[in-house]
Amino acid sequence: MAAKVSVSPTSLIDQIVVPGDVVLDLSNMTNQTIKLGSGLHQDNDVISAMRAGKLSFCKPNKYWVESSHKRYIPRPEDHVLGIVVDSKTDNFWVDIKGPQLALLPVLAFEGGTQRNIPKFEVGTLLYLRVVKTNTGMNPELSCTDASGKAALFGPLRDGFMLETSTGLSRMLLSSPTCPVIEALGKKLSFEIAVGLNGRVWVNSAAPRTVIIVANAMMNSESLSVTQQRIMVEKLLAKISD
Amino acid sequence: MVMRKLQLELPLNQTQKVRFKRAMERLQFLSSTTNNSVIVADSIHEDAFLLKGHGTSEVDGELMATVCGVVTHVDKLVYIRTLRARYKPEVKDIVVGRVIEVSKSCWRLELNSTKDGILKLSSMDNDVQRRKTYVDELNMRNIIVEDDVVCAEVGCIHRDGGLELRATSYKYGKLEKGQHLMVDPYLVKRSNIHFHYIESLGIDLIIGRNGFIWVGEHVQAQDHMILDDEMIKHTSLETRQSILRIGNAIRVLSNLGFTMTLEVIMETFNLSNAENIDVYDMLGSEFHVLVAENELERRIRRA
Amino acid sequence: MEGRLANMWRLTVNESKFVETALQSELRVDGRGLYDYRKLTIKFGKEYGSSEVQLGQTHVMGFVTAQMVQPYKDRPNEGSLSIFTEFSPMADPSFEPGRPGESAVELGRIIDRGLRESRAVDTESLCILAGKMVWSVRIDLHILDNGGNLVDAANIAALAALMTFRRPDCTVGGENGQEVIIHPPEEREPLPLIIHHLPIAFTFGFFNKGNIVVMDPTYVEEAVMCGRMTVTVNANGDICAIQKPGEEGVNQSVILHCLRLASSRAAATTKIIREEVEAYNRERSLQKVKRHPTLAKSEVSGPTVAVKEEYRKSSDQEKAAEISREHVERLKLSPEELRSSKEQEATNFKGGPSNWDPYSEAMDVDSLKVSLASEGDSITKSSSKKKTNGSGNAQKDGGEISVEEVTGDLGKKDTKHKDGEMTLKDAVKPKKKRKNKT
Amino acid sequence: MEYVNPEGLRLDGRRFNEMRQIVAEVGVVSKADGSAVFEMGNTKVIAAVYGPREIQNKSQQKKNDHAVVLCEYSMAQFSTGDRRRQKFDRRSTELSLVIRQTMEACILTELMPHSQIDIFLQVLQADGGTRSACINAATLALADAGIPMRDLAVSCSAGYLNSTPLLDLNYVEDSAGGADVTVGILPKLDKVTLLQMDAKLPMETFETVFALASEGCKAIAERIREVLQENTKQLEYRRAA
Repeated sequence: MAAKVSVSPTSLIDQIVVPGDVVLDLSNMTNQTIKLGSGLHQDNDVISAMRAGKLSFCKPNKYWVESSHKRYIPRPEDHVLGIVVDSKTDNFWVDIKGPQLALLPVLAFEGGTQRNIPKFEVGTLLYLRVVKTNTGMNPELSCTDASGKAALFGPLRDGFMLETSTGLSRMLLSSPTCPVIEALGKKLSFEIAVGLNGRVWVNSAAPRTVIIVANAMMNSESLSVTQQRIMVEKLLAKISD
Repeated sequence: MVMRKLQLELPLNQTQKVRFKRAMERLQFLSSTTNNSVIVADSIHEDAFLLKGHGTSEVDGELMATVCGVVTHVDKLVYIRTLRARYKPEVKDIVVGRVIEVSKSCWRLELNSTKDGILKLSSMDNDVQRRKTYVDELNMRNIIVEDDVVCAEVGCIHRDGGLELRATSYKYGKLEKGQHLMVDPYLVKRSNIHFHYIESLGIDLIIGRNGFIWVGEHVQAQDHMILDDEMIKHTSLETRQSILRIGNAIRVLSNLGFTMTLEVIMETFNLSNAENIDVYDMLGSEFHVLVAENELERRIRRA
Repeated sequence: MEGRLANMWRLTVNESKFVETALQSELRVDGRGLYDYRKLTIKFGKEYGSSEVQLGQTHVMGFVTAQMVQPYKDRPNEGSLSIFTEFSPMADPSFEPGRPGESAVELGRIIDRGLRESRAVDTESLCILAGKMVWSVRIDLHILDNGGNLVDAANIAALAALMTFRRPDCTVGGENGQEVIIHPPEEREPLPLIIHHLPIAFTFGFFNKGNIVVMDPTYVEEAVMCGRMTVTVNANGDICAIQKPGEEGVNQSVILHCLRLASSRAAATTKIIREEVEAYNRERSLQKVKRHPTLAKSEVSGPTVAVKEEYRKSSDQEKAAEISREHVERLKLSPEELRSSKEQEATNFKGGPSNWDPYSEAMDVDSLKVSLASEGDSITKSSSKKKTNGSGNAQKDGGEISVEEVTGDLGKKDTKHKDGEMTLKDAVKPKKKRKNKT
Repeated sequence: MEYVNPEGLRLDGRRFNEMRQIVAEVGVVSKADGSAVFEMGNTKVIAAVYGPREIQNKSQQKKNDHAVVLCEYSMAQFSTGDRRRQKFDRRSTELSLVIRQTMEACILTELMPHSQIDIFLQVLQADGGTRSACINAATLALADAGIPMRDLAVSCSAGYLNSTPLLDLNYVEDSAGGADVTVGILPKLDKVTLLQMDAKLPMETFETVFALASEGCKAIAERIREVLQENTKQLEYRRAA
């Protein structure tokens, strides 16, 4: 089937695009600057989608394809959950479900000096910030925010970690708190840390709460807003009796 | 009667068997520490407040041995001195090692231990204290190469078990013109002198704490970094013979499982001369029985 | 090496600690009770003897094939049963391609011991000609997705496949009584295997030093547990096999508790499997009955519908039909004469794996697969094979016993007919055609 | 074929609960750190242990600070009647796995991080009960090598023929098609590590055979302790300078 050539850019917004669909045709655009996000690529004056997903547009001129995968493509300033794989003398090797292992310099901690290098055993879960992702190099991480404060970054103790898709973690982090968390939050007390690389950490006093929250979140990926609320009501009803 | 290597290698005839058995029983009678030897999963009846050391584990309130060995008390600490096991390095131990690999600015040595020893180039010089240059790294190979025997001291033990050696005094370094023997580390007692120079025979004897023993021609102390030709001269015949004789003495003692001290080795050496047993026959069964009986008398004399 | 490290599944300290603490209060991460099993769905393939089992996320496929071989010397009148497992890296990144790893071999042996040692499948009935020709049944298990507890899923897949497998009926006839005739499904109904009892495998996971027992561990639980045990029991309470391969020590009482638990569950699982198989058999026999009447009644409409569907399926074997047609005559051919056609045939045969057997097993399996196609054309082609152990040459020589091919009543006629137009003559007079069902 | 005659004697004259004669010897391979020969009747196995030593192939993903235990089980070509036995058939692979996991359970691997322990087992004569003899030989060799262990791993097999449970089957009884139960226990901690059984047995009979095999293990444990005590005493009194 021939690639859909669309003239007006707006027609495809919020539509599902598949790799190869032509999204924009720059030849007839008059000197407008367009910012291309992830999932779009340009060959001379035709912009086509690289990944399947929903084409999204944000005010001035930013286009990108919103898609959900199990693999994470590291981007600077993303908050991710990493697992320590190996600790060498000058940095830790951390797995962030990316194409390569990421590096966490031993000094990238608040007030980190040669003296107080923390000792992480293999398998420790860390809440990190992606600092640098230049091509050909392993991505670099840090346990401090831009200003050098720890601010919630660092190792996450106890609790349970589940692997989900990047789409679900974006949904959990969406600005109006997503219905599942909102509904659960009314009845149960728990804390979660969501990494953009599709890993979610849940912790609470009682193991039962952790299990309910974890399973609720896992099932909520494909449910609409109302279905999520109903599912949470049913779950809470089941445990209260 | 479970006999260690001996029975497998040496066909003892009847009289030798009887004499050997009698000697062993007498030895057993003499030794005081045999009765508190334990094996794996034996429970150690101790009052609770003692500190638990190596080789012991607490299983639901009861102290159990995790290795075969002898229970020893050092005032508050109870631990099990293991017998047949690989060498456990301690700092300041004098060890003899064989080079396995020459890698970037360090040598890797086999020490009959859990980890291979690493001898850095920087910890190699002794008198001239200067930074090691790239040139030094290049001519590492003409100082020490693979399969060379090196004597060194345990420098430090890293967190992940890595073992770093130091060879910073004139005594240490490459050993030449001699024989390298391997015995079980538990036969070498920890003492402050491991270097022995036997003037009468002009022989150096280095008993490494890791069970590697070096018997070689005596070397005057000078910096072995500078190689000159006159140094390589021919070792005389009788020195070489005495090196072999001492080597075989050590092998006999190791087969019988007696402790290696200079005194015992020299005694065996003199016994073999006294009985004018040919160097090769020293490994025969007759000499083994003689040494056993001799050792018995020595212990009786000393006890 | 670092690349391989990147895409390995990793267990975090938090997960292992949480699984242990949750189990203290009898809770499992996916909300199941300690002894609950995940949802079990059994599906069957189009051909007899292929099954697909889904236990929670674990997905296993089982294929049963049989061929006629010379029996082992020490058991001349018994057929043989062999199991091969395939752990493809598709199911789990930690499975290495190539030679089967330890876990693959262990899984194969657990199921093998469960079935063979406990005489679940009657091997005497597999004998055709004592000392000369017996059926050798081979079960292939392919792991498609590893959601934990592969043993139970694979065992159920093997059983389901065995129960639905049909082998062609054959009789000993011919002049010197040495000839074996294989009857195609039209002439004689293919026979099922005789299965005395169903050995069901139940896997237990041990946690915190063997005090907590869990059934049907998931992938995460398998990474955390300190010991496992697989008990194979049948419905009437006999224990067929046990495999506790070392790992954490467990009290004797716990083991006996597990045995009782397993035998209490055996009846339920056996019932599920039997129901599924009955449903499948009923549906298959219905389908067969439906096909015959349509053929007789509406000559024209029936075949065109079937033909279209038939055409699509057999179009890709056009070339194979062409070449094989002139080799095969109607009469029985003596084995030698056929060997040439066999070689020739094997070269252009593209369907079916060329040599299934990646292991150095004594019995080399021939390339062709005997399986009865459900729809129209049935291809029974069995090639007996002289069992030369360690026969080096790649080409297996093997004489055909007798090849009788009957194209299905709707099978394609030779090419000069226009594809669409099928006359009554074609339908009734079976024309010699060998077609291979890929 | 009558395996148990009316007076209760088996083919080789043993009673139903009698074991074959055991000969055990320690320190038979001079180069190995620990070695042992274990004979049960005509079944003879030699074991050699090397370790704890450097990990040979670094590619093995480093277990987090545990010693890596490797085991290689092989039957000598001359050990049984037919010579056709190739080295790596599937039975040997499975047995290597089972024996490795049994010994791994009783070695205190966490005390020797980043190191490797190699166990080599060679069956010299096979007359039934080879896997039990291998485990007993491996235990002796590990104790001889001074490797810390929780408890001695001891193993024995039992069967069920002519409706009587029989202890320590030889080859003829083993291949008689009856049931065959192999048990491996930690005698002091009274825990069952290894349990393998095949061929059909009702529950009650299995329990009796299982109990009989465990008794057999305890008897072997006594014999092994004697050997080790004797050996340790001998090393000690000879050494005592």
